[in-house]
Amino acid sequence: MKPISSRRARAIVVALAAGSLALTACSKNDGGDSGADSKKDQKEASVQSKAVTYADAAGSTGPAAEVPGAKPGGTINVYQEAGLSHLDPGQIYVSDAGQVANLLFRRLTQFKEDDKGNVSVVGDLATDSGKASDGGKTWTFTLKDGVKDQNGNAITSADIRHTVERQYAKFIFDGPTYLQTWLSGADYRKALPNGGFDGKHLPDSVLATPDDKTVVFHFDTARPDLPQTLAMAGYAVVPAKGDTKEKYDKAPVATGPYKIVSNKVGKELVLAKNTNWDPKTDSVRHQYANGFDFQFGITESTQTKRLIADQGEDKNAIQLTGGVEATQIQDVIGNAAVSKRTVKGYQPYVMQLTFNLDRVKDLKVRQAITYAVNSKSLIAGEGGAYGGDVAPNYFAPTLPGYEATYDPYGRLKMPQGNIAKAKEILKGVPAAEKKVVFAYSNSEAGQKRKVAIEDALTKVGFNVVSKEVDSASYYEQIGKLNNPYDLYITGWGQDWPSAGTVITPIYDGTQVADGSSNYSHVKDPKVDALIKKALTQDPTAAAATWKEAQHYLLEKVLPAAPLWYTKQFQLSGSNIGGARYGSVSSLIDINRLFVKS
Amino acid sequence: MFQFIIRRTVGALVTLILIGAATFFLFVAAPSDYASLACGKDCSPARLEDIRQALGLNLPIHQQFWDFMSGIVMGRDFPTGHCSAPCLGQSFYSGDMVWSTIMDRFPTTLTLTVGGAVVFVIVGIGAGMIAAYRRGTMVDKVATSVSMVLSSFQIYVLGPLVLLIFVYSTGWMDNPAYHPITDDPWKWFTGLLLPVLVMSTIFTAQYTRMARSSMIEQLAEEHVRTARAKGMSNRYVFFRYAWRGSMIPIVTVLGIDISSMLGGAVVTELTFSLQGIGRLAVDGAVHKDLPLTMGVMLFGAFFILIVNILTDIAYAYIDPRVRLS
Amino acid sequence: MTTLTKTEDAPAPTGPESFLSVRDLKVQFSTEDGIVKAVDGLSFDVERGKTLGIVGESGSGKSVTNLTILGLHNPRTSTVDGEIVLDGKELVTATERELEQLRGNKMAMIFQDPLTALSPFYTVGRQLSEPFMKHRGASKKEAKDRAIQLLEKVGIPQPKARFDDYPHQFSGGMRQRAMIAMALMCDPELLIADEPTTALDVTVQAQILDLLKDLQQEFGSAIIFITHDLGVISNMADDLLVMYAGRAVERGSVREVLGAPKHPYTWGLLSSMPRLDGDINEALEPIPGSPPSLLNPPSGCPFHPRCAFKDEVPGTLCTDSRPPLGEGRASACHLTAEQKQTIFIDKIQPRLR
Amino acid sequence: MTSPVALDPELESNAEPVKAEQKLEGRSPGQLMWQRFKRDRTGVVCAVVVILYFVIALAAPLLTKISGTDPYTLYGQDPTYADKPILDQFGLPLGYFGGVSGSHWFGVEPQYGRDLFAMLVYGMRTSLFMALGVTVLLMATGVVIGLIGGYFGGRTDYWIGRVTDFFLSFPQQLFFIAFMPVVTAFFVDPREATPTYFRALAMLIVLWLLGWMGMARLVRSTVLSLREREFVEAAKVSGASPWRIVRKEILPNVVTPILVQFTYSLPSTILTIAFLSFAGVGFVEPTPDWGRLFAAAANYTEQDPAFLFFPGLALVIFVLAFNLLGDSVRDAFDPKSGR
Repeated sequence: MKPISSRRARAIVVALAAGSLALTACSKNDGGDSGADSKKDQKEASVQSKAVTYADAAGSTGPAAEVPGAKPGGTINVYQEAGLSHLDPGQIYVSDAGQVANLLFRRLTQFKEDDKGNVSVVGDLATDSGKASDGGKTWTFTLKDGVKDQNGNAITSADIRHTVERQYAKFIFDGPTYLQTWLSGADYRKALPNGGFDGKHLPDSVLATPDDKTVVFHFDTARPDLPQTLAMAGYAVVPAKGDTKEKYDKAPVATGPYKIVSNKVGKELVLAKNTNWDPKTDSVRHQYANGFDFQFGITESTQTKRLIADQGEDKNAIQLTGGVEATQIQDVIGNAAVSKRTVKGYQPYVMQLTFNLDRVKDLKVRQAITYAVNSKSLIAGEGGAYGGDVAPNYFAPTLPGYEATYDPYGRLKMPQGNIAKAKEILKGVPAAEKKVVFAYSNSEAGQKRKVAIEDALTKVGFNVVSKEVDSASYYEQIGKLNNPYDLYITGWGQDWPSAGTVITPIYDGTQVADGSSNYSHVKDPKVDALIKKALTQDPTAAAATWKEAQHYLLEKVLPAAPLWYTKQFQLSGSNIGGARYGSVSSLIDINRLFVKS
Repeated sequence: MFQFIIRRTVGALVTLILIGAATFFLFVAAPSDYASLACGKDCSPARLEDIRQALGLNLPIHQQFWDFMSGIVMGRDFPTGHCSAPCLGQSFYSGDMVWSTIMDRFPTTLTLTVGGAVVFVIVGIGAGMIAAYRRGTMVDKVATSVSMVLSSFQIYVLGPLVLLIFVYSTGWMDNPAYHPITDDPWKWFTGLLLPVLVMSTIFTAQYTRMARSSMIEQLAEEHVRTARAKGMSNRYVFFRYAWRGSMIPIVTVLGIDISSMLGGAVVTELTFSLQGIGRLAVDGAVHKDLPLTMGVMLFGAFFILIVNILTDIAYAYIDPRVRLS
Repeated sequence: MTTLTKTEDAPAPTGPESFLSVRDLKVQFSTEDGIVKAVDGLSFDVERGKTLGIVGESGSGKSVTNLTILGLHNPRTSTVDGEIVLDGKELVTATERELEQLRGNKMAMIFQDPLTALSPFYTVGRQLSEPFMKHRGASKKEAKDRAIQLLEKVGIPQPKARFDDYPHQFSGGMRQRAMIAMALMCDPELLIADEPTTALDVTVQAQILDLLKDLQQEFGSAIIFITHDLGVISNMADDLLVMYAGRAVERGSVREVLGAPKHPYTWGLLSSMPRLDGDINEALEPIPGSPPSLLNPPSGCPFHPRCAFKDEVPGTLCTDSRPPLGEGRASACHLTAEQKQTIFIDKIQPRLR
Repeated sequence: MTSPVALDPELESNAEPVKAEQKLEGRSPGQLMWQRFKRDRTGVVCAVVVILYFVIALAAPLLTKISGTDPYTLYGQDPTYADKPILDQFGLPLGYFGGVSGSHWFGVEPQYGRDLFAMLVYGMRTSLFMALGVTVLLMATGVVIGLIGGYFGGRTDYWIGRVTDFFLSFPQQLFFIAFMPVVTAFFVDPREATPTYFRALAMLIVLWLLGWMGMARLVRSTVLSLREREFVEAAKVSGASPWRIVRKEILPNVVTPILVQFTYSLPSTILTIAFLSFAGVGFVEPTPDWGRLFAAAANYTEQDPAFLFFPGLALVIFVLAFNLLGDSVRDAFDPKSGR
């Protein structure tokens, strides 16, 4: 008479529903060929690592060579996860703002890439890549005619002087400091505290503007890399009239092919054509699309899903600095139509396990660790073959002087680590030295790397103590001289294609200080001498010296165990034309894009 | 009633200031600050000092706190311009005024909250009421078991699934995004339809179960039987008498949920790549952006306190016996 | 005089139609522990303008009977059979819509506990006006006037002001008066009062009883008055029904039943009542034992476990068969009429003086 | 005439009803509840399922011995397993349904190739007992504060209300992220690894400190209305001390919402712990954590659904069993609600 207990009926219904949760994808994964073989990638990369040539006036005059099949019109959507922190060129150092700077700002010199990937420095505002005299200590640049900013005012040498001097003011703190330290020494701000706003200027012995068209730089020693340095976004021209100091970061004056229409930081940035930009004066940039619509806050996973689906608005979309999300790489490669719309190449970063030489004094311990480290599991964490490649030495494939086969520790042959060799080396080492404190960044990626490192080293007999470090201030913590750690993973990339921006900051003994990037605190007189010599030589000659320095460091000193080279793998919508991997920015080349239909 | 509101508002203000102080000193106690983060890799002490000086981080802590809190009431001057009355300072990372950033992101969160609340109140409580009204029948069984299954799902599983079905593989709907209602109400509605439905599905389950059990309790009350004895129809008794009594526990939980949603639904926003207040809180923490974090915290706390007061007033409105102590 | 008909066994002859007639009513509840027989074959009648008193310990099925008349029992967990005819309309088989028309209109009920019977969420005025507006289609204004008029009639001071007050602003007595006013809004022909005065002090109790009597005179409505207080029932009711374990055990006019009770249970009830003029240190004689479990009621006469005169009946008659209740003035007990009279006169009456 | 319904075996014979009745009425509320709960088959089944979960969690080491795997080895990357590849180039498991095979019953984790069965079983051990501990603490604090606030009212209720408001609007996310490094730096030597028990303790304190408010407000609103009821008045009149009234009169009536809230908050605490681990302040990577397993699998819904299926299904079943158990306990406890 009593109805069956309603709860029992309910439980059955519920159990059925839960059962249906079992997703049906039971297809067998037999690990088909991913199409990425590191041999082919390395050959491509070798193109990237040829020395940079300095072009003359011919290479610098516009207009840039037409991109085959290019059509004007349409708006390009750009997806990015984090908002841009700065738009004031003086404050730009990171790559995302750097890409936008290519569209908005011009500078004295600029990098130019041809279809075969050869990189040369050409004049942008300047007629050529600059004339060196007085043994490379003096550099002279003459400005092109007909170069105007978005409001139509001509760019003069006074604007160039203003651009350099404002870097000395207090409100510029986030940008590069190469030019300032070369001109006025380490604490350059004292030379011009108000950045030229109060009428006081740098003396002619440092920076001279004899007339409206010419600018002369004077240095205390030879600066062969100056043209490449001035090509950095940080040194883009800021016209004196439109400089609103702190407020400039929100609404800078554009000199490039595009100008800012609206800017909601962290949400949306809309660019439109800059009518005052004259293609004939620019040998690199194009102005095909009517405008760019940057949308921020879109996670990398959503970017990948949208671009794979390629629905509606996503057809005209590209990724700014985000890449294909690691877990979805197989979906992109597996689908021919989608993998056609990708660009890939090596990033300039080399990830290495840096030893704190003040604590890990025994070379044998360092060698054992270098042999034991399992690059294969580390790369798996970055998304497998498309996330990175095993690194045999300190030079990235994008760096002139890169040697693909130089592999003193047999990393290429045994990427998952040579346990036997490592154990053999460790035989005589006392137990106390086998205890190592490994610091790792407390982010999701950092935790993955910790598992791989801990697993590899414990197998060889090390007692690994892992300490998590707050991910936001990771580099500041390990940058302290007296940090309590023995090992930590660091990554360093070149600022421009010259070994000077790799060896000097990381291994120069004279620069060991709190917060300096010499994380291994290596102080080796031989290395310091080599560095000093190479800095004065011109690029092709310096290459040999840098090679000698790297070999000495890797074999004799071993301040760090090379782990892997990072790779960039980006996807764009089906309606985007002219997509090509830019080896200088190590991202999609934003200057050549157009909308197909 | 008026005296109650005054006393509670004063209490709320004091709590707000305490929350501000707690957030501020917690933030400062954290091992690193914005300067060390912004200083990046080659971070010489001089450069670190420049950044601190530029952002006023070198002032003593209590001075910084006083400047911030007084800024809320009197407004504040920054190098980039004056920041009018409800000024929550200038974000270190973006350089925008925190108040304008919050106001720019708030419509998204408001739409999600209001949209979600409308769905889970109507569907959730409605289903619960009907399940109680037709207790023991098939309707009751179906409603309860469906709510049971749904309540065990999580947004970051349901969200991607829904997106996969409706957006990516079929293209029926375009990517969820916020379009101001003033521009195009239809686009506003379809833009956020998916996130609202997913988020409210999980809440709906909770409210169905609660409404049902609370309604069943009320139906057993004596005064409900008296009402029926007066010849009132079952439906009338159900929605006039039993419904009111069952509202008190529901209002309590509704208050807590709504105020927390107004503080930003981080997981929903991340899953659907929406720019709401929740993401601001995450950005604030990740970028060590003190003014932004303070602004978002105070903004969220403000709603929690207001909603708590409203809940207590709702008690008095629903049940005349409850005198506002 | 009242013509009360038939015993529960014989089929009910259709005597002259009384206003309310209940025939062989059985109400059973299904609970985890088994079937509870709350009302086990009850029959009685009520005439217009008359008051029937129902007396019995708690758990004897008094309240359940009247809730069943109004159809307020929970249909899912309880089953009802038997017949209830109100003014010619059969109620047990009536549809919910029909019952809704009758409740509060033709028949109304006053509940026992004024504290929980009124809804705390609405003003007294509104709760009073609702039935009037529904059954009489009156407007808000008319309903308000009617309510105020009735509140005044039931003796609530400043009715116009109190109209908008909430139940918790009323005292216990006031709330009970409001309950009564609510029941009378539509001049019901049948009024069921379920222990209306139990929760009140004596002075207020008297006022309520007088009020009910006056209203009966004015509207000529039939009243069923449920109580366990014999004092109240003696001056209130015309006829009396004594219930025990879900059945009537004695029936008759008030004077007959209280004057010359014929059932041991009624004797027990009367002797356990304190006398105003009784000797202070003379102990009262409560009925031994406790009310029977309705889950499995005792066999035979349900009162036999507690009956002091069981041995006066030959053999095991009391424990085997259940004594039927005769016509009119009757009592369901196996004792012969003479035994009942002699026992009452020798043993019970002296104590009652 | 009416044969006694054969309820209990002893009542079989037509025994003296008076004695039988005595037996029926003698049961205390506790026995009544147990009697009613025993009869509710779904409730019993769910209770068994929940207990089974806790038993599996405890027997984790034993189970992994049988399956011959452990939650720490990276089978995919381990050189010693080079001959039997488990993952493809993209780090996704080979074979059917996420790499389910003889040696790996539930398949393997993408990118690392750790055995999913071992991780799930060990993960359950960490999560279940941690969540149980936290939830019991939350309930106790929430109930006590709710009772005090609700019963004594007036000034105490006002101040308790303000304290609850403060903690309700406290920036929990920020507190988690800031609290952990500060405490670790304070207690643990920078060169020593932070012991897992220390992390568990710190998390326990944090979750406890920031979790009790919901329960307190619910109990307070229930007690507010209970306080007006007559039986509390009667207890006061009979001279009972406030504590006795709270314990004996109010608490039994509040047990139902407490129980219901308990069955809801245990599963959600498991997921909060997972969130903490993601934020880097919970359990650190090698310690298996059920919630994090489930959350990490969410990224692979399309590529490797099996990775989500096993932990997800286990969590769904646990949540269902726990909720159904909550329902049964509530019905058994609450005499008025009936079926």
